Amino acid sequence: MIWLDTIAQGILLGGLYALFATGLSLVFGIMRLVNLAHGDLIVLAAYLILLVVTLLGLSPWLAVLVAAPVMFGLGWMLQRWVLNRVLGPDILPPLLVTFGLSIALQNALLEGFSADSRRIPNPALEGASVAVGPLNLGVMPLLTFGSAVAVILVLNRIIYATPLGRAFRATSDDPVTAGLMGIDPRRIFALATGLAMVVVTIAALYLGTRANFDPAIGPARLIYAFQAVIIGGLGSLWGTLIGGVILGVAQTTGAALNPEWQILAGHIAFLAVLLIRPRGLFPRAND
Amino acid sequence: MILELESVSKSYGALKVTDAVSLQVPRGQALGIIGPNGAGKSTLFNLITGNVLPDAGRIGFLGRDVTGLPAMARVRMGVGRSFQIPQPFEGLTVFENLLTAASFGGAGAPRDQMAQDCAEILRRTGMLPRANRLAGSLSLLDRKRLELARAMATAPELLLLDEIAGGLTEAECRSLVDTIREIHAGGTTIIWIEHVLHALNSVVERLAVLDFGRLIGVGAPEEIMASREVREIYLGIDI
Amino acid sequence: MTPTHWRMTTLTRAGLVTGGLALALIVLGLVLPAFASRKLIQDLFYILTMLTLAQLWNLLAGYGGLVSVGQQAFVGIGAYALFGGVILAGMDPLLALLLGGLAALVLAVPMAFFAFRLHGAYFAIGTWVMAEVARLSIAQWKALGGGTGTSLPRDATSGMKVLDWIGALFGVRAAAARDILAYWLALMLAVAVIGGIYWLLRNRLGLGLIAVRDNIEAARSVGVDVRRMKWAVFLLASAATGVTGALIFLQTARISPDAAFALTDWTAYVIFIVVIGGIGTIEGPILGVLVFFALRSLLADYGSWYLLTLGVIAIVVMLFAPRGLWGLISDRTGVQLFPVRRWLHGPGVGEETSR
Amino acid sequence: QGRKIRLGYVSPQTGPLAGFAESDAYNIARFLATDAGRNFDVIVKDSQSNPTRAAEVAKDLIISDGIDLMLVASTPENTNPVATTCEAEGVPCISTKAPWQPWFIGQQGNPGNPESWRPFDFAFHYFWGLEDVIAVFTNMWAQLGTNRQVGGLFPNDADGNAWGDPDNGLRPGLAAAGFTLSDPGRYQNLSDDFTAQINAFRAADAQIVTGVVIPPDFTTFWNQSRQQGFRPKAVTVAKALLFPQSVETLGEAGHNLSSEVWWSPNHPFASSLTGQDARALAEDFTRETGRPWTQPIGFIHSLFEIAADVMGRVDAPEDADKVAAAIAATRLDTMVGRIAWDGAGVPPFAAQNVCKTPLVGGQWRRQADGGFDLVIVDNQTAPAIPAGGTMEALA
Amino acid sequence: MLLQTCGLHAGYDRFKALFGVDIAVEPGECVAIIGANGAGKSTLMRAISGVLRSAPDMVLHRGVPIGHLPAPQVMQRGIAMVPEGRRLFPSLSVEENLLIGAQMRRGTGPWALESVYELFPILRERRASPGTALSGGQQQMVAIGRALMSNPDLLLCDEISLGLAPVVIRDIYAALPRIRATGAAVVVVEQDITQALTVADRVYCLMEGRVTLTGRPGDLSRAAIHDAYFGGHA
Ligand SMILES: Nc1ncnc2c1ncn2[C@@H]1O[C@H](COP(=O)(O)OP(=O)(O)OP(=O)(O)O)[C@@H](O)[C@H]1O
Ligand SMILES: Nc1ncnc2c1ncn2[C@@H]1O[C@H](COP(=O)(O)OP(=O)(O)OP(=O)(O)O)[C@@H](O)[C@H]1O
Ligand SMILES: [Mg+2]
Ligand SMILES: [Mg+2]
Repeated sequence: MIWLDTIAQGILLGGLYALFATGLSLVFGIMRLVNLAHGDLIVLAAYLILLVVTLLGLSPWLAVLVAAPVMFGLGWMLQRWVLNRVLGPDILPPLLVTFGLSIALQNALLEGFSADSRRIPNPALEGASVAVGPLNLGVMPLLTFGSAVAVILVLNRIIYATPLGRAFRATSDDPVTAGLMGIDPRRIFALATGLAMVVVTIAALYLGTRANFDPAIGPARLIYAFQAVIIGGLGSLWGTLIGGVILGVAQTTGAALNPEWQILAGHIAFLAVLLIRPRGLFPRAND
Repeated sequence: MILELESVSKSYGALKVTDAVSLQVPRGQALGIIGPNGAGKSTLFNLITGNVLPDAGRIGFLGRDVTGLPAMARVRMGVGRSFQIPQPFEGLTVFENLLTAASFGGAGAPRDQMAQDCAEILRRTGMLPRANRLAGSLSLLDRKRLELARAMATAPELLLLDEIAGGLTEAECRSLVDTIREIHAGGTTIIWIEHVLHALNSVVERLAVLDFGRLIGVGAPEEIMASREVREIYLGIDI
Repeated sequence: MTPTHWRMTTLTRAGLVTGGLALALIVLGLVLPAFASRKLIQDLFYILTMLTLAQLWNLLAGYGGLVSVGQQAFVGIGAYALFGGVILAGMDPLLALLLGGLAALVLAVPMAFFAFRLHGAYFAIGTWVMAEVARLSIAQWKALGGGTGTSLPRDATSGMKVLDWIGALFGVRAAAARDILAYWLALMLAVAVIGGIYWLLRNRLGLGLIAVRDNIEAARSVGVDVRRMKWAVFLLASAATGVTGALIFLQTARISPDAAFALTDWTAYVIFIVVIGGIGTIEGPILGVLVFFALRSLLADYGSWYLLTLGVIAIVVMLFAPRGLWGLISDRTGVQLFPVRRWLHGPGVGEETSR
Repeated sequence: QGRKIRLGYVSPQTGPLAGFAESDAYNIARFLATDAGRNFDVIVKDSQSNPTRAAEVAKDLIISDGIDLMLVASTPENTNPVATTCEAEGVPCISTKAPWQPWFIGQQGNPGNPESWRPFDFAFHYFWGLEDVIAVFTNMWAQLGTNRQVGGLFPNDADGNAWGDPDNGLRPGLAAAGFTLSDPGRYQNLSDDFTAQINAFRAADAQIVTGVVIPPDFTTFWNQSRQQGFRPKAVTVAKALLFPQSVETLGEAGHNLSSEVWWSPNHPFASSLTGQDARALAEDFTRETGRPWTQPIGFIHSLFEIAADVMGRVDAPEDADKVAAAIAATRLDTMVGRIAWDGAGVPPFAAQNVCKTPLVGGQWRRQADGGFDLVIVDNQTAPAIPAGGTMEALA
Repeated sequence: MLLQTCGLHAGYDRFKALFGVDIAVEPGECVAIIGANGAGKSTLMRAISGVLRSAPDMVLHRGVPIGHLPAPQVMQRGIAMVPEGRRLFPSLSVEENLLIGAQMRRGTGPWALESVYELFPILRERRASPGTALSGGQQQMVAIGRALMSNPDLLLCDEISLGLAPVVIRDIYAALPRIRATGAAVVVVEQDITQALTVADRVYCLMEGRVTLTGRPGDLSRAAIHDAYFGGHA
């Protein structure tokens, strides 16, 4: 019973990690960009939602609708004006730029919002739960997991069934040849980052309602996101979800043995997967 | 026999690039390989050097089975090669390119001797005037010469040359032929892939023809050139 | 036979000047404590240790193509080995520095075994996660305070004989004598690491590293053992990083897993230094550490604005000078302070050169 | 003499601990404006909530600014590196706002081995200790009818290790008071899931939860508890429930959570510097900054009271030994109570360096406007501090 | 004049591959570029198609300078390329590979999915398989079809016979007249001189990054070609 609960909670936690990771997976998969600022962008989005909630008095769910387009624009500009210029076979320039962005963002948020820990208020649902058999599952964690699935469904539909998605995949395969097809890789990349930022906004909603956040909390989330992406395999969004679930379950089972091993267990699961499959569980055939 | 291939095969996906090739090269021989574009000539070289591992078959060098041996080990055993598309170390000078080859793939001479040997190779290949130029700034022709020179710097027993005469002027071609003859006269076994047949034929003692990964003929150059098959394949490129 | 009339040289005039200057600087550095303020000694300690870390990371990433984001693992393990040696085994702190290097080396073996299966971004993230695993594991080591960390007992560090000698030599108190000792060690370490890297680069290994960096396929075809090269570089850099980490925390005298395994302090800032200065050169990290330190001194009191500026500078430099500041300078002037080129001289050698 | 006395002050102005330093600027400005304050320069350095940086800036203050006395506050992550540095450098240091065990024991080479513990010559600390928090917590819980089963949340950091230590932490004290502690083990800060702890507490039938938890982790824990149907009667944790801002983020779910109280506007103390009482200080702070009062205000204020008092009693501020002796001889009534390093209530090994301040228990009560009020519900440990109500069980 | 290069220089980083190349293509014409390995043929194609940038007026399309334009804009002006080595998108199916050629096209024209399938019927059968699962010849058909989907007025074909069996090459070249019939001009890069001379209206021979010979196939002697190809004088 305790084990069942542990695993169920681990899976739900995996949904949260998958949500953190999906935007990263999109960007990493399409342009091989290691975005060290991803965690901080999630925090930025959380503040944005909080701002909308407190200023406009909207519910958090509606606030996402306001924040998402703003984040899309931010992502678009970031890619267009900054990241596109450093993309290339060498991973270092984007690494350094996004690291710079990460500390700049953290400290800008600190200046703007102080170090107080904040929370997106969501009184109606935060303590709610439903009984599933012998288990009590929180409504918010269930919604988180459901949103992760929904986001991935929608993204997969975009990627595999629309001209935009075709352009994403083609550009990811071979940006030079995509250029010969009249596709401007820089534009495609900017759109992809914008889209990733929309996902980031959704992730931020769940981050901000689940626990407190402050400007410094981003990097701790980044490593889980990367792990989920890599466990799943580059370019596979379902893989990312499974990666998140593996991480989540590893953490809750590790913690059930001893809380000291909670985070360690997640890392070790990650290393174990990589040891057996250096390219993740569901890698793309051609990489 | 310095080199023995026993039904060596290699495919890329559905494309069979090397199809059960068996070939024996006696020590000291100069062998030419011809064949149309994409026949699998360069791939055959990659198999011999170990840059590509075969799907099936066996490769023997100096009496040892080297089938699974990595490229760098074979270089040290004495397999030197030039690349069809020149692959210089662009961040190093011409001289340093040779020095790298000599110190990693060479006979392990002391440092000063190594410099002498490299300089001598540069002289013989006509690259001495460019010794201190960055390889990345060379013209195509000089890159090809550098390929030859760098391969020689590994002090090979078996030298594999991949289309090094393409695009040379007649005079340059003649001096290249002289250089290769000289290397050959020094006792080095040579396998040379070339489309410039008159140059090739003025050096090699034996000619092999590849088509669609298969070895369709091996023999004396005159014999091969006279065969109908070859004429058919080469229909178009005048000799 | 071939007459031996060609010569190979590696030194240029700039190189000779640097050599002389470096020698003078080292001597100056050694006698500096006689007249410098403690503040300066302490700043120099920081600069020298960061420079050492930067040079080592540059060796890994700039020459070996191994973009590690897990160097904090070696700093941390080296530091913890020192604390363990001193506190639990009663070792002499100076000896324990070497233990730090050894511990890092021991950690580096499994880490390399694992990480070398990964490439590019995966390698970077893999090393990061392994460093996290090291941090979390050390945080379980209760004898050294677990997640709390611990302090070096005062008698352990002030009991060193050399300190009395230094104290007497310069007429300073024990605390200042400790600073001087640490500074000398940092100076020696920095000189040894820079000298060692320079020596490596001027040797066979240097040619091999550049060959691998330029064209891995061709490197294999001239006999370069790419794998062994990477192992050598990784193990060397790890061990030296471990010693540096031990030295840093010997000086701080207080350790905790979060401090010793800090991604930002020991890897992110180091990457910043190398890349801002110019990766793949010895000069780059030197320039980079000076810029970094200047920024830190100028802005550190402005709190978050300092870090904000640092972040923005990282972005701007990458956008407008992707080869770093030293790249800008050497492109303009062609100066190389640490020449590694091997020039051929002799009859028939063309005078034409190119940068 | 003509020169001003130089005080160094290291605090986490930025980073996750910045909440503790919120009133620094206010307090320092007020201090410098007093008559005594005119004799002082205060040099403030930001540790960026980073222990390594804290040690660095401490050293910097000592070496380049030539300070006469070091002041430091706010969690062991900040106080310990600074105190260690001062001790090594032979510079007097007064520290506060960290329970004395993580401060004192946490600075020992081998915290696990009491034989090896040594007192400090220059580092002095005043705050309460775990024995006080145990007394306060158990007194509060005793007001409720419970089965006396307590679940403990202790992270693997300086505070968590000290509180969770099986020999020197909460466990023996709770046992002595008739409570049983179930401690699943140290977790890492910023964990995203507390199912293991919740299940362990449930298995032990814990009706009380205690611990020393950072705010984000407490929110996660508390939400998950409610979602998973775990409903303790009392939740009394330190750190997370310190600041009204962090309790406000819990909304409705923050009502009746309880915590230790080391300072409040109701404390019957007054400043030796300004004569203000606690309420006046808190109100002045709110007027000046527009922010609600927080517990650190009184303690930061008291640091400068003590500094002024100590330095007023030495004739040679640059003589570290004399200053250390003056600190040891302090007998002063301050904004946080009487400060005297006389060993009262402190075990012998720490008597020389630690002075204790009073501690009571409080409960957060949600107001009609959504704000929270900290009501003192137990003052048995310090009867001089008036209680404003009694402990209520969680709904 | 449909396309003209004027003293075109291009290269890679420090390495220069083209030195003042002048070629011209009239509307509807078929021009062949021949030359040895590494002569710079592919570099020329890349420079025209915008993959490599040059000075604006080094490349003129209908008299408009386009040397500075990036590939997507060049393509939208009506210049499509079949790159060397085919370069199909491995993540896309055959049909998607074709569709992506049309995604950014301007206006309409004779080419659409249907007409490409008519040109290469085998592709209709394989429409759902990933591009890389096809044989080399079929892949080449996809690459050509993909370029046609944008309805270009100039089609650049870089070594479409590379690595293909003679019978397959024949099939591919058989499509050429039908493409030209729609009015598009074609530039083919070929190493096979006979093939080049058969299909082209005019021939340029490149050596070492320079044009060494140009003319109509009928006017060129074997010896002249040989000289231009390999240099020197036989
Ligand atoms: N790494 C690879 N992956 C897939 N296919 C390859 C690879 N290398 C070569 N090929 C294919 O194998 C075939 C033979 O190539 P190879 O380079 O051996 O030919 P070649 O005879 O040297 O031709 P050329 O005269 O043009 O140099 C070609 O069709 C080529 O496309
Ligand atoms: N991406 C590149 N970077 C550097 N040099 C290159 C690059 N591509 C080609 N080159 C060089 O430019 C020169 C011309 O190459 P190009 O591909 O244009 O020749 P080509 O005539 O098409 O030859 P092939 O018949 O082999 O296709 C060659 O020396 C080649 O090595
Ligand atoms: Mg070839
Ligand atoms: Mg080509």
